[in-house]
Amino acid sequence: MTTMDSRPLDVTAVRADFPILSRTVRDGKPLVYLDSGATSQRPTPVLDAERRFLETSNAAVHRGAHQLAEEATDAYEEARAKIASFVGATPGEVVFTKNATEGINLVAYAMSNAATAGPEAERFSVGPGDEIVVTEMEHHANLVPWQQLCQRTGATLRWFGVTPDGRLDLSEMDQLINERTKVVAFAHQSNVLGTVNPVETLVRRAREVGALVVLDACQSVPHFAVDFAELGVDFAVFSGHKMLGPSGIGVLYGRRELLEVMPPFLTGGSMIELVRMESSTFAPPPQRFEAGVPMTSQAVGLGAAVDYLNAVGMDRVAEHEHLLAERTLDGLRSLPGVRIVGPQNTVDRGATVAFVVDGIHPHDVGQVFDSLGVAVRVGHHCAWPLHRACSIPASVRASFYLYNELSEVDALVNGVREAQRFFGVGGAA
Amino acid sequence: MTTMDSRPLDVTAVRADFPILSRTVRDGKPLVYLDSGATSQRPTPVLDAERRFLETSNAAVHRGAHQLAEEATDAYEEARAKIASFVGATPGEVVFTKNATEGINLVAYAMSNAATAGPEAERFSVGPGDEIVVTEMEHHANLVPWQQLCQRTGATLRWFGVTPDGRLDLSEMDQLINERTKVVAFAHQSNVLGTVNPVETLVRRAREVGALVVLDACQSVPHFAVDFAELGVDFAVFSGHKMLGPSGIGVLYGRRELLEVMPPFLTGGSMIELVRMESSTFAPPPQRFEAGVPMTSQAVGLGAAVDYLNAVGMDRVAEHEHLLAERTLDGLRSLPGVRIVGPQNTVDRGATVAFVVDGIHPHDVGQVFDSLGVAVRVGHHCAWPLHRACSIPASVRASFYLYNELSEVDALVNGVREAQRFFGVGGAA
Amino acid sequence: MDLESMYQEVILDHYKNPHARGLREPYDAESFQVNPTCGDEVTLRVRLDGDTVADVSYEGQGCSISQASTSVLTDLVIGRSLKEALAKLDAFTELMQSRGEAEPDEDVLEDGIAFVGVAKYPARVKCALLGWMAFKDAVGRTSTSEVTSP
Amino acid sequence: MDLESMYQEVILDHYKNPHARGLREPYDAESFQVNPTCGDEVTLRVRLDGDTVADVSYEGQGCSISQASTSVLTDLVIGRSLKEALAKLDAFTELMQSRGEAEPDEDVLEDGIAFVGVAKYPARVKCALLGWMAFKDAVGRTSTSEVTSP
Ligand SMILES: Cc1ncc(COP(=O)(O)O)c(C=O)c1O
Ligand SMILES: Cc1ncc(COP(=O)(O)O)c(C=O)c1O
Repeated sequence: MTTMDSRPLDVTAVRADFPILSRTVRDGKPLVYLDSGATSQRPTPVLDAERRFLETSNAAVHRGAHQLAEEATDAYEEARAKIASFVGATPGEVVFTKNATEGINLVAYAMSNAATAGPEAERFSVGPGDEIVVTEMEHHANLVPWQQLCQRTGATLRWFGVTPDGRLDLSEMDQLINERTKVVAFAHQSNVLGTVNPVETLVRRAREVGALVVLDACQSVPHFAVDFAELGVDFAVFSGHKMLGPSGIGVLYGRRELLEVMPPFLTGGSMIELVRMESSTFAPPPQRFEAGVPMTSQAVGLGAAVDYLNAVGMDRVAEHEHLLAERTLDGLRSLPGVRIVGPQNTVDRGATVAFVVDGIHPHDVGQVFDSLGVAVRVGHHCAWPLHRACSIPASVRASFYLYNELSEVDALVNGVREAQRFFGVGGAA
Repeated sequence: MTTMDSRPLDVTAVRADFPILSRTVRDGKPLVYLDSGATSQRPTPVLDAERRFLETSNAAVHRGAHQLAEEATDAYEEARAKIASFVGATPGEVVFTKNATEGINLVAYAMSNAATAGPEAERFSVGPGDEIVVTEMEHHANLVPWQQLCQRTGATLRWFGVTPDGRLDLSEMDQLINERTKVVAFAHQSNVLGTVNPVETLVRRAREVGALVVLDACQSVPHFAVDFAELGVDFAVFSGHKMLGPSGIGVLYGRRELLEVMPPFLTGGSMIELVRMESSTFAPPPQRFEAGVPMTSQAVGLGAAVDYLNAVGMDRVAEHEHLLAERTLDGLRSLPGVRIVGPQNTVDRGATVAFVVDGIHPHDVGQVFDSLGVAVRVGHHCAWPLHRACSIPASVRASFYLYNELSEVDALVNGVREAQRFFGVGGAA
Repeated sequence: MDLESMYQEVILDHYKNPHARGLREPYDAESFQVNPTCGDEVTLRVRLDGDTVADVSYEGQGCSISQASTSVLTDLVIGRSLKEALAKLDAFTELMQSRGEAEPDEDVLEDGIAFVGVAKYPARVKCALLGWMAFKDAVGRTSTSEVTSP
Repeated sequence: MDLESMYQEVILDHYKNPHARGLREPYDAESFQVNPTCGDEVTLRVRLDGDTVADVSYEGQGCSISQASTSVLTDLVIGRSLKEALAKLDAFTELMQSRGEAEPDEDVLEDGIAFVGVAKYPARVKCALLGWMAFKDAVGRTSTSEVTSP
């Protein structure tokens, strides 16, 4: 793949790094993978890095005094440093979790643990009268943990609605985020609508009332350059598997001074300072939040994924996806009987496009796609309340990544035509 | 590797499957890896299985309706079924976690969540007056989560002591486990002493008082045939990385009827039934306990590890380790100034041998080993209270596995001699 | 893959013209079932008359497969003895879990045999079973019935 | 690896015959530090006399490296100005984090330069710094001192 800075992304070269993309499905159809919003594929350098680690340096990290343990610890911590700098963080601000979902749960549980964790933890404590603010477009991962926190503590959940064109309805922001607000949690980019939310506006308001900001960056970090320090958020999460890295690893970012005083969540080995039968004290962050033998080779793999993305260049990735989004929106808009769910243009939106086809259930549309070798996702994409708000039971979602070709957009558009033809509904020419 | 049932384990053949074992360390010394208690190494078939999955069938599981998603879901669920049958469980009783530590935390948090989870969850609820019983030989992973549960709920932690020969002191079992006891949590095999604890006795007493039994099977499942149903425990945990499988995956076993009514822990995608902004309901087990995109390729890898162990035969593994333990105990006992921490013979004990050398701090002993290419662990091995109980600050631990040769025991014994020589202490001949 | 093997004519017919649709009174028990991955849902009512399934009525939203299979269900069970109906439930469930390997018995499943192609697609099996699960659940909730779990 | 590069004679001497060991009164501040991976611990007291480090006394258990480096620490800082002592703390910390690449200044670190071999072993760096971290912490706790964090 090219690393020359002025040239656009060389998709052919990129694709050559992804073995799975050259397979066929359903009786010899070339795979058109448009489900990267669910999980991305892995390039050979990532697979190789993990394997090399396992064949040469595998050991338990931060626990051994032999050469393998040293090498493993170095590899693990180097990966942390690399990943931290990828998102504008320091290594101590990067906690490895199993996925983004765990990261959000970590913060939510630390907040309920604050009730019994002593005076230092006071600023995390929530209870009756306190409010947690989310949005109606959240992935279940950034909704249910907050519902549960409210259930455990008696706090109240409130939320932003969504406008008809798929943006956050900020018209009542100042009422919604108020002096009682303890947390404002929202997606950087919606995994359904593709909408990129106005982080700056929300952070500014949250600061005014002293609320913590939790950013769900699952769909932003893989797709464009993100700097958490610059965004000014307090916490953020993302998952390795959506950014060319392994499954089983995610990241919780937390501002240093918050992690310093936040109570632990999972407890056990490697996160302690002193253990007695009666009680224990805990290590400083990030170790305090990494209990047990961690996902070592997966951290190494995620480090290699970051190297890969850096070599391609995140701006180039974003630019390529912009082209894909534009062509997809144009293509789908040209079809009668197709309704795009979310912003109709590419302003503040990524290359994730959800839509419905009049007269055909999304599951049936998806089946037609599948028969053509086009892998999309159908259903509510873990954003059921959003679908309810849009008055649709489900949708079809095509989500693109750096390895998708423009011609794959055409496969998508043709797939819709084929579905309309097969089910004999509107507009099939 | 051989699969003929009467022959002993063919170590040479096994070793050929582990690329890392042929590397050298510290200026060309052959690696003698005696730290499998911390983490095991991975054989090529496991690495290959994971890579094959990633290069051909990788997709988000339980979420897609395209061919890749189908294949990935099948691979993930087949792995679950395989792993379940390896430990005498049904697939629905196997919950994938990131490690054993998460599994124990899952149960401990589900128990504090029971307070606000409705009447069905009543049997998991704990509070002031209730007691949780652990042992002094627990790994921090099976101690700190229970301390924290007590801190959250006001319950009381109690524990079994350890006898001078490294066994559980059961003399006051009937007082310790009583009508107030809600949970009895203990290690199947100690990760320091090698002691195999009397599960049957403890389960019987726990049953009498209606307490739940949580078995930490981290050091048993990798080393001998274990059947949770037969043992009659309620919950059990183990980690993939200690049994030839990937890091980043562990298993929580729970009896079906308990998982059915246990409140969720981590919440988010894939574990829900219905989600509304106001509240949510949850899927049946095991999905209820697997929030977010799971460790898919790691499950496939762990499935391959189980295949590998089955092909070798767990009885053969146990027998081989028995020989290693015997030779280690004999060898160390033959040295003056060496004290074995734990049972002095191989009755109800595995091939994990901790010891101290008079006049040399364990860290310094470990350094000598390291210089000879022998990888052992030094410190408290995440069992600090046990070391305090034994009145030692730390110990050296050699932990063996199926790929260790008898000659590696000799390297260990020679290493002790070399340490005694270097530091000029007792018995150096 | 050829789409026709999944979407047999019979299935599309039931989808476009569902039988016995709509919620009716009176009824003995109701069940609400949902497919959490796609949001498909069905509300289904059962009325028993002694040992006979006197009526099954339903309302729901979902894909062609879930809608058609519920429509087929009503054809198969209304007017049958509970025992016969549960046997059909068993047969249909078994067919759907066969991964497309089964040879369905047309005498038992009638239009239901058209779903053999669906059974090849695990993600759609849940769709095909949605209404059937609701039927099973609703029957279980009627006080008169003695359900032997299929 | 040759063991002699880590366990230089100087280190073993300090280990076998530690200087200034034992806890003494009076003192201005005390610090307890522990290495959570291996359980090594040290309790260290500092007494300041104006701007001078009048005494450092300690008690602890641990490996040769942690014990020897604490003994070396007392040689280096007792009787020095606080400023000089903190400069030595900086120099020693830097040496230990150098991965064995640094060229330590014998004028500043004296016996401390013997630890250059230890710096190659990340797992032992914490051992070597244990007493020094206790010193830093204890100084920070004395009310008179103005510590510029190293
Ligand atoms: C007995 C025992 N329990 C629990 C654990 C924790 O396992 P993990 O760190 O994989 O969660 C270990 C290993 O570290 C162990 O040996
Ligand atoms: C916006 C968003 N948030 C959270 C998640 C949850 O990520 P994971 O399942 O990797 O924890 C996802 C993806 O599933 C997502 O798209």
